[in-house]
Amino acid sequence: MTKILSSENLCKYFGGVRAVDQVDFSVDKGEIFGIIGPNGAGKTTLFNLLTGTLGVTKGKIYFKDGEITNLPPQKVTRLGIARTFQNIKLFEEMEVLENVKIGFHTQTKTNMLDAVLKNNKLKEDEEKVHLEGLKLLERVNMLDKKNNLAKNLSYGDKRRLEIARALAVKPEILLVDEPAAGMNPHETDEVVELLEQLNKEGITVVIIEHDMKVIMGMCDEILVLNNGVKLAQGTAAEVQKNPEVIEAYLGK
Amino acid sequence: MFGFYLSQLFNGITQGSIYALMAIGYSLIFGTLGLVTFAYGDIVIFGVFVGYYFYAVLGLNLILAMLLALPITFLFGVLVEKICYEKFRKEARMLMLITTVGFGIFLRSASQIIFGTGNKSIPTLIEGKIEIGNLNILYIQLGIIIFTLIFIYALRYFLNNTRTGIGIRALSMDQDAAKLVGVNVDKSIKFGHSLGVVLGVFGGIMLGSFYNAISPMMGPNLGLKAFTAVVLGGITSIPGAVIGGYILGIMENLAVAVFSSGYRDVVAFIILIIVLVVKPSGLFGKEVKF
Amino acid sequence: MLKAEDLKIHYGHVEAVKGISFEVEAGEIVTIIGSNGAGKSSTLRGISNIEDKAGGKVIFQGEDITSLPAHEIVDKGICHVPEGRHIFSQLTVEENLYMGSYSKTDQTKAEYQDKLARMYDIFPRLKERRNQDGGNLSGGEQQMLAIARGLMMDPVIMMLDEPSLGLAPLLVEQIIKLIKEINEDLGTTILLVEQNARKALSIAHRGYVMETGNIIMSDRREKLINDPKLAEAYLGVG
Amino acid sequence: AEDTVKIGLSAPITGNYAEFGENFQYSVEIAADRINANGGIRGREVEIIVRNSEGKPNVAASIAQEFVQNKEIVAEIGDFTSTSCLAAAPIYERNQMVQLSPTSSHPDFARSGEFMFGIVGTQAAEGPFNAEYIAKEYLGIDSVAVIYINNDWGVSTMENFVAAAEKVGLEVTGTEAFFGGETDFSAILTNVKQNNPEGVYIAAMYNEASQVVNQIDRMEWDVAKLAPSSVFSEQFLKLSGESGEGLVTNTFFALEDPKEKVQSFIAEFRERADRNPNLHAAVAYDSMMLLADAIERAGFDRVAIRDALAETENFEGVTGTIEFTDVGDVVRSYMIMEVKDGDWVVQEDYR
Amino acid sequence: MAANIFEKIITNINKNKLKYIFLLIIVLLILPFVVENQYVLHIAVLTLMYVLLSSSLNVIVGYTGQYNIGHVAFYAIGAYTAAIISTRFNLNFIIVILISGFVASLFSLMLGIPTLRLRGIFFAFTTLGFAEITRLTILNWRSLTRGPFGIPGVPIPQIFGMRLSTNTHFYFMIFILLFLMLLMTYRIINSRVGRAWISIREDEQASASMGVDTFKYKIMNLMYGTFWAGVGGAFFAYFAGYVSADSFILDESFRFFAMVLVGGTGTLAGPILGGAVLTILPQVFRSFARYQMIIYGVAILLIIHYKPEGLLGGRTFKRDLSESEDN
Ligand SMILES: Nc1ncnc2c1ncn2[C@@H]1O[C@H](COP(=O)(O)OP(=O)(O)OP(=O)(O)O)[C@@H](O)[C@H]1O
Ligand SMILES: Nc1ncnc2c1ncn2[C@@H]1O[C@H](COP(=O)(O)OP(=O)(O)OP(=O)(O)O)[C@@H](O)[C@H]1O
Ligand SMILES: [Mg+2]
Ligand SMILES: [Mg+2]
Repeated sequence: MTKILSSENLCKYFGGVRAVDQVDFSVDKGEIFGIIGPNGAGKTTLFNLLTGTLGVTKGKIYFKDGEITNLPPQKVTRLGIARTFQNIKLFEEMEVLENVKIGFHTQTKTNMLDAVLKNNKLKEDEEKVHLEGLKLLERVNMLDKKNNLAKNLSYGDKRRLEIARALAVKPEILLVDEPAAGMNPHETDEVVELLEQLNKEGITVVIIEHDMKVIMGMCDEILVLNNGVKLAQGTAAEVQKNPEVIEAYLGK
Repeated sequence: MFGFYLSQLFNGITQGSIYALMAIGYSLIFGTLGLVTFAYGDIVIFGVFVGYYFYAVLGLNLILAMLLALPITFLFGVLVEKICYEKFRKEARMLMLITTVGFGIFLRSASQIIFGTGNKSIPTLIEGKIEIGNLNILYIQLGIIIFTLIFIYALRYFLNNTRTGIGIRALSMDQDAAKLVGVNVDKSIKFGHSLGVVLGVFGGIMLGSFYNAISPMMGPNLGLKAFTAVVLGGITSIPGAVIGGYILGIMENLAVAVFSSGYRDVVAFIILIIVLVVKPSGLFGKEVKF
Repeated sequence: MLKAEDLKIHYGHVEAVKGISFEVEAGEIVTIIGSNGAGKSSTLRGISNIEDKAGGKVIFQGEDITSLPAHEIVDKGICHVPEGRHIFSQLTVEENLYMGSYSKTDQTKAEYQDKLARMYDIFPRLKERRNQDGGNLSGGEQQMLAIARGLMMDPVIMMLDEPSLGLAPLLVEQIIKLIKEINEDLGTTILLVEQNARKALSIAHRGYVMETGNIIMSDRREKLINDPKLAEAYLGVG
Repeated sequence: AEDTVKIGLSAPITGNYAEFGENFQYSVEIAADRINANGGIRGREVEIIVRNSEGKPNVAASIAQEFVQNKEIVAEIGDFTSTSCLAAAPIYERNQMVQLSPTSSHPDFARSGEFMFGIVGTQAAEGPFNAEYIAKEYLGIDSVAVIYINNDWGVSTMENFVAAAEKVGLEVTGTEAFFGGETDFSAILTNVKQNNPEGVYIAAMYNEASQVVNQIDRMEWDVAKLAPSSVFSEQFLKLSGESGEGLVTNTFFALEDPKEKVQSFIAEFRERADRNPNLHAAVAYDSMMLLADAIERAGFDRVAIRDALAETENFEGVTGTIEFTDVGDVVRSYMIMEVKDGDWVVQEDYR
Repeated sequence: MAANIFEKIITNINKNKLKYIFLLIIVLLILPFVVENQYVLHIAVLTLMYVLLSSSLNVIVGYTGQYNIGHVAFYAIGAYTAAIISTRFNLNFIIVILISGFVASLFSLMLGIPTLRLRGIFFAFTTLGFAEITRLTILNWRSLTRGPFGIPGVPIPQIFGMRLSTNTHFYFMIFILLFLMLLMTYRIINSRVGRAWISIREDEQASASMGVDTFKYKIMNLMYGTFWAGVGGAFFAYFAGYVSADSFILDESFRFFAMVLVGGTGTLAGPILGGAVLTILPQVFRSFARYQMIIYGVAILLIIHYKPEGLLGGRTFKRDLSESEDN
């Protein structure tokens, strides 16, 4: 297995709050990697650091062979890292299909002049984006809603659309933040299925989730954070047995 | 030469203290309540004219007339809130920009018709001065500074320590949540807004009395200056707004002293932009989501 | 104690709640379950009147509160902990808790301090963060704060909208237990909306099931838990 | 109605210059009523079409377009500011209709076309008068600072005064500009005072000029104050109170003027506006009368009106005798006025 | 009642969009030949010019959510550039108009680089300040701009030896410019670039996460919008033959903003209607003289009260301009 994403002594402080404190971890290519921890442990903050949404206080982040510490989000995305947000962030006033099309931004080249001239480059790009966009919507079972405004979707659909949009980036690694939050068991199963399917197709998945059924059922490896500090990293079985993890997070 | 700069500095402080006084009410309405307003100057001047009307037309005692204007402008503030904001509380703030611009145009023109088009003179409320060395300090100037200080502390106390005040702060962050803990959102917004208006009118009266002149057309410029002071100091901070006012006054006057009088406002706005670029939340403000 | 009759809520052309009726008896824990977009949150928002109702009536302790303004409904002792937390982001944790007692005008300082201490007992995490702005808390911390803020009101009835959303497992247990305790120890009536139906039913006395704006089922908890259709759609296996 | 003569009036009825526009409207209407009472022009009643230019040049241009399009309108009076007049000028010129501005004193205005006329006298004439006769001779000062409003009128007033001052050996110690609507003049006064001039020339309308003298007074600065005719108004006295004492200006219209036509105009104006007319009001009145005179001679053709207007000889208005120069300006003769005991008092007559 | 009819008309228009657009273009093309009243034509020219200006603002405010309330600055820069160049050099007016657009665009780049990372209302403050700085600089820099005197004598534009001096000529000039602008904007909006702009409006953080270089696209957007403001200004300079700073006060900026909001943001049609309504309305009310501005103010308030999303608006502004935080 080769490392795809890793950090070294990663820290993020907000004034006195050490949201992420000296975290070392690494994700192997092709696995499903879970991140758990009590509320406020620093999981979302970690995602924000990895994707360039927040600048790091200290430490380094590596993606494949290069360092990506403090790269701006759009560059990180270009390298092949896509994410979803804990608080769903869709382009609310845009149609579902348009939301997905934006995901193809990095893979198309049309510039303003092309658009004005309506040349072949524009036509090719638009055609490609349209077709592939529809394909992605089909994958997440949302083809029938392609012309709805994103804001009018139900919660579960919004989550699915966010994943579809992230997939449009053609990521090597996908970071999802609590994809099953607010879903009923039935809907949760659908999301799990989708993520597992993606993983089979070769996308590395990093998932934050509080639903232990989801985490324990599908993760190859789990990182446990507590108060910004790494508590443990290991397989589901290892983590579940770890007394510190039980004490801090799992209970019983 | 030194004396020259000293007196320009003093001019700046004088003018700054007026900006500062005007900025307090603006800061309450705009910074704390989050109500965008570009009619503030017009509303303030309207309020001062109400006082002027009592004094000059109805012949009341000057101080009485001005005091009488305050409760009336409080009620007027309620009306303004109803017209410009009530329906748009859940809408984008940019709509308020247009409603207040529209209302400002309306009020300014109406004032010209009601009160006449020309400048009007208001006598000084408190006559007299003290001399310190070469400097003459008028009582009215001292009054302005003292009231500014009183208002900062009173308003701070109000917002941090009284029930209504904390309610106003809370509703400015999340109106639904405020309702759900029992804040009468409608009344609180109206109250806060009117309080801001009254503070502004009070400032306007001091200003009119200091310069001995008011005109319906003074509104926009006045509003723009109060606005600049508030943004400069940081929209969330009331003391910041006051300091912003002083900085603005001093910078403008030094600009006149050092460059030329034509560049007075240019300098003010350049400083505004620089401050925003370097510290978007203003000199003393907290980072807010606006 | 709380009764809704033919409640309707519309958003433009969307009919989110299509005329539902239900009631909650004093001392009960009643849960409303249903999939996303069923209209559960809208129902609660309609009761506390932060959303305009298109029709229907709400009766509380025999009094018609249908069109009372939201803050007066709070005064009556109805507390609504909304979905999505709605923390006052630039107030500190402690100020947020103070806001919870906003409607308690007749309460003494000592009583207030007492209650505050109790909240910090229940949620030690909040005590650690007491001077931090609410907006900078993590999702779960905010959820705790929202519940604690509601409890500060000493409500007669507490309407909780998905209180377990985004919480760590340990906390979900805690909160479910807490709700039961509030109900049993303080006698607070509870109306609980939950996505986590199994957990909700484990403490509820009765439940309603909503689907696309209608109540499609209502029964005592034992019956609901054992209903096969329900189990498949909402409870999940295991 | 069909049988009226229509005259367009373009004036700032709202906005910053509203009080001046209002004066225009009062005066022109008084003049029209008077003409109509005397049987109109060539038997037709005069009708004034008022349009609000808001003090904006682009709006003045639109109004010009409306007026020239309306075939019943034979000539236009207005606008107030030189910029508005200049913006409208090409349209009037192209469509061959007279634009008679009561107040544009910019030397370029009347030159900008055959159909452009200004009757207030240009700064090219007033500047030298103020420098030579008011400053040097009447006040007997050798140095002066200039405070001027930074608009077209203010700058041209300042420039013409400064140029004339240099010629007559009056030292200009400094010039300071301010923008319209300013209330605080302490900074520029402090600047100006630093060079110790003997006098201050205040190139401003009466609103700001009264503020300036107030603040000079507050600084306890004993300096000679002089200003162009724009300050000559009752408003100035009201707004400046005691601090206006001793300010000197010129005018070619005086309330004391015993002539019957002047007194009856003043009486009528007082009746309608509840105040005394100022210089701007008086020139607006004369503008209407001048046009009536020209139309009486020429008939209702726009071009003929222009020619008749240009040929006007020895027209006796309330502001003195009016005759146009080749370019369409009027050369004025001035009186010196000073504020004494809270009133405007004529000191010397250069008529 | 009237409201109802209006709604019906709007839905009808939305249904048969293409037909109506075509119809509108035909009507606009025929207009100058049937209308003989020069005043009406003059107002028609102004209306199209304001539509161009408000549409150019809409690109910035409506599509990318950048609250530029100092748009008048770029209009002024365009107008002055055209006036200065055309009175000093003998250049074809088309070139002058292009240059003016680019100069305005360049200034927006200068303003944008330091200020674009500011969010929502804070960006708005800086544009407001910039508008005032621009106006005051024009007034102060007398050697270049003639200060408060303005620049008269902007030459009459010529093409193929023909002098374009009548209202009809100017009508077609602005019609072509507007047509080009709307066509280009339509195409851009429906391309990758436009999508990126809109995504920034909707959620800047999410947009960056999709790989959009938000800073670059915001700059591009600002430059594109201000280019057309500059073009509008240059047109104005030729049309009026005279520019002066009095035409470029802050009120004018608010007027553009009102046009966009009254019509409906983020749609092509909205600012067209808004621009037309708010240009024609004051002309209609001009004969009310002193009551004119009162009516104007009330009209704006009424429209916004009646339809907060704008007459043709479908989408509404976000309540908070930068509510997007990460957790
Ligand atoms: N901008 C900020 N300023 C100050 N503190 C912050 C900020 N953002 C996050 N924090 C703090 O950092 C800690 C970690 O927050 P984070 O959102 O990463 O938690 P989390 O593990 O995702 O929790 P949850 O499971 O509840 O989503 C929290 O205690 C939070 O209060
Ligand atoms: N402000 C709004 N505007 C338009 N439609 C809305 C609005 N709020 C809710 N809706 C719609 O009303 C319906 C009911 O929504 P509601 O939030 O009440 O559902 P819910 O049962 O609480 O779902 P969830 O479990 O996802 O919270 C949904 O279809 C939703 O899309
Ligand atoms: Mg999180
Ligand atoms: Mg819900």
